[in-house]
Amino acid sequence: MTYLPLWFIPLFPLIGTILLGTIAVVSSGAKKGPSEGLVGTLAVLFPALSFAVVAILACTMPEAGLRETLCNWIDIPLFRADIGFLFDGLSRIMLLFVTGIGSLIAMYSIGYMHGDRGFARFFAYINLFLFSMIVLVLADSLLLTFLGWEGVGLCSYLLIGFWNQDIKNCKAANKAFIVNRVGDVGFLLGMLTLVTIGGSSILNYDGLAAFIKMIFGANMVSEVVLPLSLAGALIFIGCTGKSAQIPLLTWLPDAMAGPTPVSALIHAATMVTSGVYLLARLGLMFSMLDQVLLVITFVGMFTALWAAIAGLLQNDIKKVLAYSTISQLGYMFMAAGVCAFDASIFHVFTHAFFKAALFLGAGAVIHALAGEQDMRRMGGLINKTPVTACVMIFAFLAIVGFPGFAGFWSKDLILERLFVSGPIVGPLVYVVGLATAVITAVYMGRLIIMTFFGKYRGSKESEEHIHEAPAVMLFPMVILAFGAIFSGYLWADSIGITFFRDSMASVVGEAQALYAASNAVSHVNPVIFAALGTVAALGGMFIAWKVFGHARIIGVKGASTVPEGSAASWTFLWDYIHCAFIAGVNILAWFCDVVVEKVLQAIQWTLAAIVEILGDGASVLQVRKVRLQLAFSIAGVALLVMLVVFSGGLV
Amino acid sequence: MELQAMYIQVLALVIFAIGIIVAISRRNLFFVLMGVELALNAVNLSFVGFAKTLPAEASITGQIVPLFSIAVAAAEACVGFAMVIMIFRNKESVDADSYSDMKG
Amino acid sequence: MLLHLLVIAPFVAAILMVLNSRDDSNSSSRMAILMGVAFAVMSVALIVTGNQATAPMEWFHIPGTRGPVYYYLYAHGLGSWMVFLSCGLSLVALISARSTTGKNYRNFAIGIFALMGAMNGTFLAADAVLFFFFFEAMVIPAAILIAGFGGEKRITAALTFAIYTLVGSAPMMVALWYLLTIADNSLLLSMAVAIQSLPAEHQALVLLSFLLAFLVKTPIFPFHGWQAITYSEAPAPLSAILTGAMSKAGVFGFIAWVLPIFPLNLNYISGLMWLGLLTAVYGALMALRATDGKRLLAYSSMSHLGFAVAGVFSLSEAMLPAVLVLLVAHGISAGVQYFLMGVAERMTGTRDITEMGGLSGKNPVFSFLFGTAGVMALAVPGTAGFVGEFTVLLSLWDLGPLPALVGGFCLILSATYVLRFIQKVIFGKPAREYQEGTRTTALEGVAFGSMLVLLLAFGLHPAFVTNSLHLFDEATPEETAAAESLEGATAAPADEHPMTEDELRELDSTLAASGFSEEERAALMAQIRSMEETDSAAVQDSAVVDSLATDSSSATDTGSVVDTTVAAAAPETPAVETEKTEASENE
Amino acid sequence: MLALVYFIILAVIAVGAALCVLLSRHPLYGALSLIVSMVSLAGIYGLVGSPFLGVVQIMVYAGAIMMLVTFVIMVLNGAKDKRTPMFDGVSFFIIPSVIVLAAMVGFALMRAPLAFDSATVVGSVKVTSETLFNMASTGPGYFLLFEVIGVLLLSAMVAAIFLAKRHLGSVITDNTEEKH
Repeated sequence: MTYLPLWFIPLFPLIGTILLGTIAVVSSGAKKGPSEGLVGTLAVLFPALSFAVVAILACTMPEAGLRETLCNWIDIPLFRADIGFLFDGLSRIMLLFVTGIGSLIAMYSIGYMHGDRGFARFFAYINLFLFSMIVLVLADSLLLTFLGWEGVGLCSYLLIGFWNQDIKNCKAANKAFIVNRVGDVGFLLGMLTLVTIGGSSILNYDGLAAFIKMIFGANMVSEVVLPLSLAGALIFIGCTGKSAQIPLLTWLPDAMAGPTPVSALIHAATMVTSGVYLLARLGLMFSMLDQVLLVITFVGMFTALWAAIAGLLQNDIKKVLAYSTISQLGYMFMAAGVCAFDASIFHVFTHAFFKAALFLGAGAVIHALAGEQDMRRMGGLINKTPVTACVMIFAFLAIVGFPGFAGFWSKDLILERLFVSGPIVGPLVYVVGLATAVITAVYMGRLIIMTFFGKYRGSKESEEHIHEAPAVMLFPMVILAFGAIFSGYLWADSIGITFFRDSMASVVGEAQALYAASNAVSHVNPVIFAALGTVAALGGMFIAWKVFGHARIIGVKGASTVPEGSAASWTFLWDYIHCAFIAGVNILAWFCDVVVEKVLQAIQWTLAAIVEILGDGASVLQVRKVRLQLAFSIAGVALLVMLVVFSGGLV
Repeated sequence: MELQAMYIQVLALVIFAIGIIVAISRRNLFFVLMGVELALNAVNLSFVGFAKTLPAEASITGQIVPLFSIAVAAAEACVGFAMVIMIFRNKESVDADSYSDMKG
Repeated sequence: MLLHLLVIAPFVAAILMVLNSRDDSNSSSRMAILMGVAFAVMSVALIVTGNQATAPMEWFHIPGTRGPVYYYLYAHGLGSWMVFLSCGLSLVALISARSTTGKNYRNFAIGIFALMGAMNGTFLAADAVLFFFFFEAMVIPAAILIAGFGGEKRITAALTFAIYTLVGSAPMMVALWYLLTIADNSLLLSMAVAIQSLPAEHQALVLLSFLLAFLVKTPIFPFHGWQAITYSEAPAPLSAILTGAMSKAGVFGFIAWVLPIFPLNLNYISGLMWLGLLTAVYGALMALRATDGKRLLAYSSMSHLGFAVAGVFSLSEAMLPAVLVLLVAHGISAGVQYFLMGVAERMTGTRDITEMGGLSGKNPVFSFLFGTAGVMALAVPGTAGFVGEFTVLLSLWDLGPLPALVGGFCLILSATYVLRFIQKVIFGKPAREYQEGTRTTALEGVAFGSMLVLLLAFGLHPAFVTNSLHLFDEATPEETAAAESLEGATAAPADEHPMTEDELRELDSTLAASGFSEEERAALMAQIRSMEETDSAAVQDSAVVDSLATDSSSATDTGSVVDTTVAAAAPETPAVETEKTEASENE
Repeated sequence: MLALVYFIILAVIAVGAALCVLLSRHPLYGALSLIVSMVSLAGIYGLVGSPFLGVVQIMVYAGAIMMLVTFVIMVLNGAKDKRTPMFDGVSFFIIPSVIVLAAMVGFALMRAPLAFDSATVVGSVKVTSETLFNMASTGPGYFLLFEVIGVLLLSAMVAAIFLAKRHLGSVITDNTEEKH
């Protein structure tokens, strides 16, 4: 049976990028932008085509996955890498929602970006992003994944700084890229470590799996576990950068400076989950690195808790969602930390739907309020924008884990896996996870209450203009809302549906079996976890209702959406830590510039000055009196002759 | 005691030294030129003196070359004094040190 | 023929440019660009046709030396690519300078052609004296161009540049002459043989003299005093050539002259490697603080070249292709950044990036190019810079994690300063009102765009670059020379004594330095010792090479076996190239 | 023996006259002393066997050249330069160095083996003219040189006239000077 070639998938967004980019560059000089209809059609068409290809492949894919090597990439002594694609259970799921949600968000953006001067440019970036993301997910080797990895980082940079007239956006973009770069260097060095361990073939996922299996076969685990741990830790640094985990989490809240669809697509649904994807992809390797796994678990735990608390303190609607994203990513990492890769990818999957829906809803709200992002100036919007409100409430129910909604299934699955993972760490992490779930419900409840309930707190004039978003925006939202409700039923453990797990089993099953073999797992009835999760969600919602439902929300003093008072330091503690590093580098740079460089210049110019002075001194001898010169030359000759004669040279 | 070839050379050396001293240490332009003439004479003398130490055919050259050198000296004196006249007209001075227009 | 054309014809072109009218810059620019295109095409042809050499011609005889100096050109992968950089960047410079130099275009073109000829000569010379001749000759047209077309402090810049680099290479001249008095001729192999006969202190002295010249030219950390002022004061098209092609002469010298000639011990190698890394970090830190755009680019260029030098002295097997790709990538990307900076300077009338800004709104095409160039300088995967930096990091990792970590730190810093640069120049709001100068012309845009496309192409298929590297696989210039039987025994060592025990030990240590394992070394030693019995030097030479080749292939086999059987930290497959050179050094 | 006596007498006169040149204040005295010195040198030429050269020395040097010198000195009356010191700092520096140099050269000269050759040719008119003009036996070298010297003298004369005339103050030359 022949399949569609895999390279069709990234090809379409690439064509889209080139076409739209050309349109953007060509039309940039013109007074009026290019036709939005044409650009919009193109922008949605290519991701949709790509989605179609993925869908066809997903249905026809054989169990073992499809592999395709396009061509050679790097071929030098010591190192060889090919450009090749791998389509299996894991990349199928990822690609389905990347291209699917990507297409939906592109469609939404047509409405959102309406009238913007950089319309074509925006969609070129979006297509480039989709291309990179597809390459990231579809790649069959770490190196090609890294291409997509940096590619999505780059697109994130471009899109955060999309409105580049405002220097604040540029700074946020720079921050995102640089923080990501730190992670990327970790990734890079991790790859190098791997190459040192097993040659360049190990970078290929299949090669790596073969390598690990061979280690087990040859019973040499203890010999390579140390370098492998180093490699794993370094790659994990890369994951923390991309997925905004402690310590590299600071860029994501700032990244909300970009257009809202971007936040939905990149900073909630797809790009930030690539860290989780990578962990799952390298599951077999990580499953044998206990220390690294422990680190991952704890990083995920702390991030989840931290970001949830930080989310409580935000006033900017998008920042709440950003912290919520970080927190949810923490869940995914916790799951990955106990080798529950299928659960963690399942949460990625459901999260993509409800978080995208939340962001698009927030975008619709912001759109309706003409750019207002401060929740303290919202309120009562449920009457004015009912569809948006409904979408967001469904998504809210999904994220807090209300029974029956998507988040319920995936989050409970993660919590269950956490609990059963080990004797001490497991319950501890479980408790923190449950507490985080409560807090999640509280801050999400706060967001919904402040936005849609109560009375409108903005100015009177602005109230007039509040309008429901156009259909082109609502349509994707509604679809995503459906996803937020029903996507969980792909793996509803409590009612016995395990479709998702089965489809993932071919990729991560082995790793999880390996882990399970070394960590005794006691079986607990999943219904208990479901019940506890439900209690947590309901409890959180109740608290939110109690605290924020009736509280008078203090009117806004300034235009700033920054949290007030000590909340700022609490939220941005990691920013301060980063600033310390930056200050260190700056001091180093200052030292180089002001001290070392000056000293070097001083030495250089001193030498030059000495030479010049010597030259000047010599030019004193260059007298103007011809007679004196002659006298000197004769005296010189006399001296020379004396020298020769008295040294006995002539005789 | 016979006349030795060396004596002539020593005499030439002495006169040459005096000529150089005159040419350089005196500041009057005329003395400068005269010093040069003196030195030239000494060289001629040296030529002849050496020529006399050589056998027949070879010795002729040493006596021909001074002829030419005398002729060249004549030319030099001719031009040199013309220049002295010219410079003197401009500067009203025969002090060699006062001619320092070409700064170097 | 191609080689002669590439070296001689630029000078002829420079003379032809004199025929042009001084006032009509249009006609002279047309002629110059046409000739530039011809040279670029020739350089591409050079890369395509691969290794080649001209017939050596006796040029002159230096008093005191034993052999004559040859006019002898030789193209290998590395040199050909450098020639490509020099010709390509010159062409773009000729295009770009049209809008800035105005009526003086003719003189500018004359200088550029002379510079190009000298650079080509440097990269193609197979004779040390010829190399040195061109190496020095490069400075003169460059200095004249700076003095004639530079910024406000152009005279200081030109003088600093000329004096610094000429003084830097003065010791090399003396050392070269000294070497020539003991070597049979000034070709690579005989010099390598000659250096073996020197006592260790003299070797070190000669080596340091050579190193100084290249360290200054590259430039490496304590010797970079000329760089920033030169690059910032020079006209932007010239800066692009200087950084894109001329500064490569330093790294090229390390690879093509220092490494083959000198038996380096570990102290030098690691010292130079760390010096390179220090330069990389230092340049990046300086670039972080620079406010003058061209100065920023100068430091960034210094950082990249430091990285390249570190890569060279990692002496890993992957070093040569890695460094080559890095150099080509840096040549193109730094070049295009300088050109674009020149355009920015032209448009805003200042070099100070804090006074620019907002160009993305004013001139989107320029900003697109500028942003893309910046991103490519960041070594984003898919661009040539990534392939270069990744493979160089790979080489550094061979020496241990610490050098690679420092390299990684550089990558982060480079992201920081490039993003700062992009932000200050094209984003935000204009920092001040200014009279807008000439925008990017269509021809310029196409030229810059094609450079960017090249970067992408090399990034996605670096085999374009790496495949041309058969530097040591095919006949080295000396072997060619010997084949053409110059003077019978010129290339062969003067007295062919069997290897002494000391030399064997030395060879052993050099092999150890280049990453051979115990058993491999022992086997190699045994082979060489057995070959000492057969006395014929020629037989010995070929046998060594053959045995090394077979040995390395068997080592590759063991390497792959190791791959599959997971013996911890497999020994790297031995470097065939370095091995051969070292073997020939130790003959 | 007699030759030595004559030589000593002539040498003393020559050196004495040369010293007079050095020490005389007025150029005219210097010129006259120079003539004396030249004449005595001509005597030495005759003494060692080059009478023709001696005669030429008297005719050309002591006669023509020194005639020119005295003429010029007397034309430029201001040459009697009172302000210019005879010797200055430079002079006292130069005299020892020249003396030292001469001493060194003399020292070296003394060690050279020199002796008159008995078979040497007397530089008579006949010998000289044959050498100069008989191209059949000596080749064209001397003759060519002779002709060239003639041209040189002619051109020197023209140059001298031109130089001396140029500054007689003609209006035309002034104008041409301003042009440049």
